[in-house]
Amino acid sequence: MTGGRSDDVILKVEDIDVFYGASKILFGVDLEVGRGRTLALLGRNGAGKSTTMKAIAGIAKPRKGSISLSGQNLAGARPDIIARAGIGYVPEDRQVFAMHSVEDNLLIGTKPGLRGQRDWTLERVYDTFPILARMKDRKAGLMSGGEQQMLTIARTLMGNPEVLLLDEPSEGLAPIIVQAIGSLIRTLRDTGVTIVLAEQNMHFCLGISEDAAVIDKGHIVYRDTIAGLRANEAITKRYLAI
Amino acid sequence: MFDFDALAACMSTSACLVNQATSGLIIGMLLFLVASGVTLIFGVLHVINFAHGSFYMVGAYFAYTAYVVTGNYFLAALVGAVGAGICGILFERLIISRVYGQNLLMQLLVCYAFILIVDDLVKIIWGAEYLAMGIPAEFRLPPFRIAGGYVPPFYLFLVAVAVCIGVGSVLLVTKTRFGKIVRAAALNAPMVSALGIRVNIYFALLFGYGCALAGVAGALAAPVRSLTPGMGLGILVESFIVTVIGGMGSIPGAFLAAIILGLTRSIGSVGFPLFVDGAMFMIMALVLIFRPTGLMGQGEPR
Amino acid sequence: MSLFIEFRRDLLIALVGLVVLIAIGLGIDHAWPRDFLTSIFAAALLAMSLNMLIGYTGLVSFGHAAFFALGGYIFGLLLQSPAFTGALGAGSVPVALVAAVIGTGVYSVVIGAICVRLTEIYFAFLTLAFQMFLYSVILSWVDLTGGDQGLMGGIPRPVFLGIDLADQYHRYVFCAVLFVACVMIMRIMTESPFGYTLRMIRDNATRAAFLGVNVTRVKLICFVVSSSIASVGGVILTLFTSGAYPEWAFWAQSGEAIFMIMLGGLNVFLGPVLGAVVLRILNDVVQMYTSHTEIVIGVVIMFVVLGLRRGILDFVKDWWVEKQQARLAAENRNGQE
Amino acid sequence: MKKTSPRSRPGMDRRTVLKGAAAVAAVGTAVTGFPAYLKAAGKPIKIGMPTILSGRVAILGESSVASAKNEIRKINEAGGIEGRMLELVTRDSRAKPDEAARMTRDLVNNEGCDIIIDAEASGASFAVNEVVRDMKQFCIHTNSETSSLTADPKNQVEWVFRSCRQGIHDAVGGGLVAAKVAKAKGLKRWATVSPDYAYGRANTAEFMEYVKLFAPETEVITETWPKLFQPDYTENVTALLNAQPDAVYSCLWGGDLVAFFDQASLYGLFDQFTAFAVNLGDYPVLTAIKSRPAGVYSGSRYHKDVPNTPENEAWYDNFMANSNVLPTNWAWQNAAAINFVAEALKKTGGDTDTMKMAEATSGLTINSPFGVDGTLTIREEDHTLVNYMVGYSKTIVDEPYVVDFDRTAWSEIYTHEAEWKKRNGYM
Repeated sequence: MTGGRSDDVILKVEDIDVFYGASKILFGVDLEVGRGRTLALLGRNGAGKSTTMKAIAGIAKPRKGSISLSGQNLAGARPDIIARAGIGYVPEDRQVFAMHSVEDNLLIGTKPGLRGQRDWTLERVYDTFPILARMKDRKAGLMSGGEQQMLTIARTLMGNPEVLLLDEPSEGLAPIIVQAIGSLIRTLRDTGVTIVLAEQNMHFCLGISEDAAVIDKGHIVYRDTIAGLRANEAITKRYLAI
Repeated sequence: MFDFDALAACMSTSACLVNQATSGLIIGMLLFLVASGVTLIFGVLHVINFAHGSFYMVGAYFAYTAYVVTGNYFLAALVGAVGAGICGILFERLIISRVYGQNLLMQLLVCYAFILIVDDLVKIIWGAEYLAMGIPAEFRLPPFRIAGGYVPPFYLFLVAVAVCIGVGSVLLVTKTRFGKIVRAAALNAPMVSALGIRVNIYFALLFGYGCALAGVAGALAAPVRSLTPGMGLGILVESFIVTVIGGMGSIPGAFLAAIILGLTRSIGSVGFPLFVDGAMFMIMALVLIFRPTGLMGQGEPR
Repeated sequence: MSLFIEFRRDLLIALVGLVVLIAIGLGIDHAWPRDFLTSIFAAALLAMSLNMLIGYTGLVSFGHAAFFALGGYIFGLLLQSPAFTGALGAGSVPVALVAAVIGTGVYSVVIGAICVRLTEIYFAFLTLAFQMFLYSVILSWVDLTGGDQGLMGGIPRPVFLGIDLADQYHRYVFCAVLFVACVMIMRIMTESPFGYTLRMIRDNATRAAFLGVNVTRVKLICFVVSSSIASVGGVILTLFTSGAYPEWAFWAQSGEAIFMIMLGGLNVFLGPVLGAVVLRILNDVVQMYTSHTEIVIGVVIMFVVLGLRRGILDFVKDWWVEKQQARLAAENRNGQE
Repeated sequence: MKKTSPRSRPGMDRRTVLKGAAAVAAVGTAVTGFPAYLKAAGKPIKIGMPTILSGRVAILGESSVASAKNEIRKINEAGGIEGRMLELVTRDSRAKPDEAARMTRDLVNNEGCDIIIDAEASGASFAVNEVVRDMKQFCIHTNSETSSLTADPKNQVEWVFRSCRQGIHDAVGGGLVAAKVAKAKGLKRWATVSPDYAYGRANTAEFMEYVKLFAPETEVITETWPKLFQPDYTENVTALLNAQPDAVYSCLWGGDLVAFFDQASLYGLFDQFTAFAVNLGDYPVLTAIKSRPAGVYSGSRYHKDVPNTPENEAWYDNFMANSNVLPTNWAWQNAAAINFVAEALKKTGGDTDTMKMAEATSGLTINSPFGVDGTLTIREEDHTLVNYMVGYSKTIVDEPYVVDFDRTAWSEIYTHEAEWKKRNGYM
């Protein structure tokens, strides 16, 4: 295992440019994620983390470059096709269906995985997220931020993804909740799902991810293991304000 | 302008009450079917389907042809509904989906164009002459007498079907996965799409369902109303009034408003016959002034 | 006075336009151009005044033809009343014209005060509702309006200041002057600070309110002015057809006006005029070949809305602006090198 | 040939166009029929017909056009007028008065029509009336039954005529028949259900006025006024049920009448009251109503047995052989108008000058299958048609749909019409 790379690359992002209107946000971004591994995509606010995640999920359309999942090119495809190809996306601002109950939110997310597997059932989700089981009939809009974050992750899991994109799951939450989410992500990682975790906070990622990439002003400036990143003060000081 | 004596005389006899109440219900239920389609489509897709009356017309004509061919009215009604639904899906996919999110003006114009085209097509296919289906044999029965009033069996059937469809629509939207997805997509389509759901298909199906409701109304009206190109216009204006009074997006609201309008018409025809239309517009104006979201509407105020 | 200086150029253009219109009308020994242009004057005033609401203020009214019809009916009814013409004699026509404009203005104050507070869709619906209300009043009040048959028996037009509106040349010139005058009023309205306020409300009403604009009042003023101008269109059509008809208050008349705006272009001042001309010619030409005019016009609308996605003049304007920008960009590059 | 109106003749149009003063005008004229101006001699006599070819009334407009075309074909096959053929140019006004006015101007100014046959319904014919008055253009109204169009002196124009039924004639005829039936069956309490617009109100008032005149013991206990083209008549049907009258009068027409009959029969209305429907007798209405009730009194429209003559039968067969629509009341009225025009043209030697045509048409009597004793006359005093078939029949379920035609004598109509005119200050 060298430089956080795996021979078995499941998700590969090559040289993508993304524009919002006339302004260019991503400049030739490259990423590789190994099967079953967890990649932390780090960077300051506005560095391009969320845009990268949106591009992978198909919500932002790359103007050039390719995104492939297990060799299948998905760049520019509709979000639902990408989702059915096995990429589960958890957006940064949670976006629960506020007028629906918790259980309805989960039902909307339900679909078989790429190989037809239905590993994640309501029971398993309620097992993993006991708090959701208690609140299953409550309107999602009435839940706290942390509970909504749990719900969005659970909702995406109901679609049995191969790769889970988590966009700043700890943002704006109380420390104790952040901890709970951290341990949840570790649990998920142990089930074998591949995770891409966009974060500002490197320390949050330390115990969770193996690999790391750093993005700044739309350019990837670092790609290796998280341990290597921790050791590289030049990078962390310059790009992560630590 | 007001004939209170006639109104009082009517209110004091059970026969008149029964007659006017059933008459109000019948008028109201057909309006409700059309309006519930308008309100459903607006609630989810945020477009006003100004062409909804065309699907009412198409449903009536399909039902007419199916009845002429098969002689089975129930089958004909089904053909009317499904035919209008399919036309609705095509209209959504090919035309209206291109102006989603655009300003009202664009939506208005494509619908205006669609109305012109469909009216002319109907004229080419079925002719400009009015057609009449006639009462199907099953319903050629003398009217029931209830408390001195008259209630034709066909109208009982019509009201029953409308109520069932209304309840079914509410259940479809609130209880089924389809309805839950569609409602979620109405508020946040990209998120629903990111969960692997083909939102476009759901939108098209919903649009088709809304049009099928208009088609059913057309098919139910076909035995008693004469079929002409352009017949959708009148019911369109009235169903908009119902939609606005009930609250855009609310099916129960449309139901309530349709009954209010139906009764206004039937009671008005006794008490203030010349002012019936005026009264409908007046109710709509009052609702818009004092409760712009309608009787049961939620959503953005004003 | 300052208005004259500020709008010197526009006034000059208007004057030249008027001279050209009159030259066409009087110089050609055939009634058709006069008839054609007179009906265009009426339709274009309806469409242009509506565009003050739609294009400039962002108020999509679906009931503008009500004011058009009201103007025509007030004008026609006054002139048909022997008491009125008897009392005013030669002054009948101008007084009836003023009364039609003011009467429509007053009515539109009432309607506008209720409607302009509402947002887009509800505004459209309520204006439609009031229009259909007026329509049903016109149909039902047979004693006054003649119901569906409209104002019957012709409309007397007493000679005033040597102008005999029963003579088609006089009538044409009179209508042309009215038309150009109204266009000039709209031009001044939309290019003055008031016009900029309207556009600010269209683009961001909240921000306009923040900057101290009384949004409701400005919208109402615009609503009333545009309704009054629409009534002049109705007066012209009344003079032309020598009658007034309930169809003018029907919603399809508003729909047609909206399409004229869309067809010609809603971001160009004279766009609706072009729309009116194109629609009329289209209608006439199609009619010569087929009775299925609706299907053809429907397809044209689809093409304009889904294909061009804007009106003809908007298209030309965008194309021109793009070309200018490309030229500027090229110049900048050259300058940098 | 002195013209008071500055309207130009076709010969001038060419110069106009050549001047190229208005590019648009050039395009318009070139498309319309430039070649027509080029053949100066022996050019056809053009008859312009604004009518209704779309919407709920289209069937009537179509039968008008079919009928006019058929008569023109017969005339042309017989050699035309002085060697010139007749040619029909139609325009669809969509029943809008202002469109009709514009179309009429267009037919004269651009198509170069010499004669206008105004085949519009009431609303638009008043608009056309104003246009032809303004343009000093010879014109025959063929479909508007509203009495005031020709009876009211303020609408009368020297060069304008009417070749169709007039409401007041039918009202006198209907009143006489209804009064007879009312006396025989003891029908005292009457109700009316008619469309809420000028024609409906005027027609109903006139009918009931004459019923009361001839049977004074009758009274109108309720009136219900559906809107024109109203889809649902339930409220009107229940209003009649609540009132429980002995008899009902209706002047609903076309698709509205069909819908009303279908909806009313759900309530068994026609088993409870005697019904009079003046507009029921037209073929397209009779064939469209599925639950055709028997025993309804229907006014005279067009029927192959009314009058029951070989000429009428022959006309019907010829019409059916040459057209794809059914003949209507509007069909015979337009056929008659074309025959009047042809006859007048023969008198003027093919000259289409407005005043000459007006002089030739005023008081003109022609042979016609639609007239009493085989003739129709356009009366000199008010330029309106007389001597056509007026009366009521009774419906039966199957063909020929109506039987027992009870014809009203014109002498009676004249007497009552004169009184009516006096009452209204028309003479």
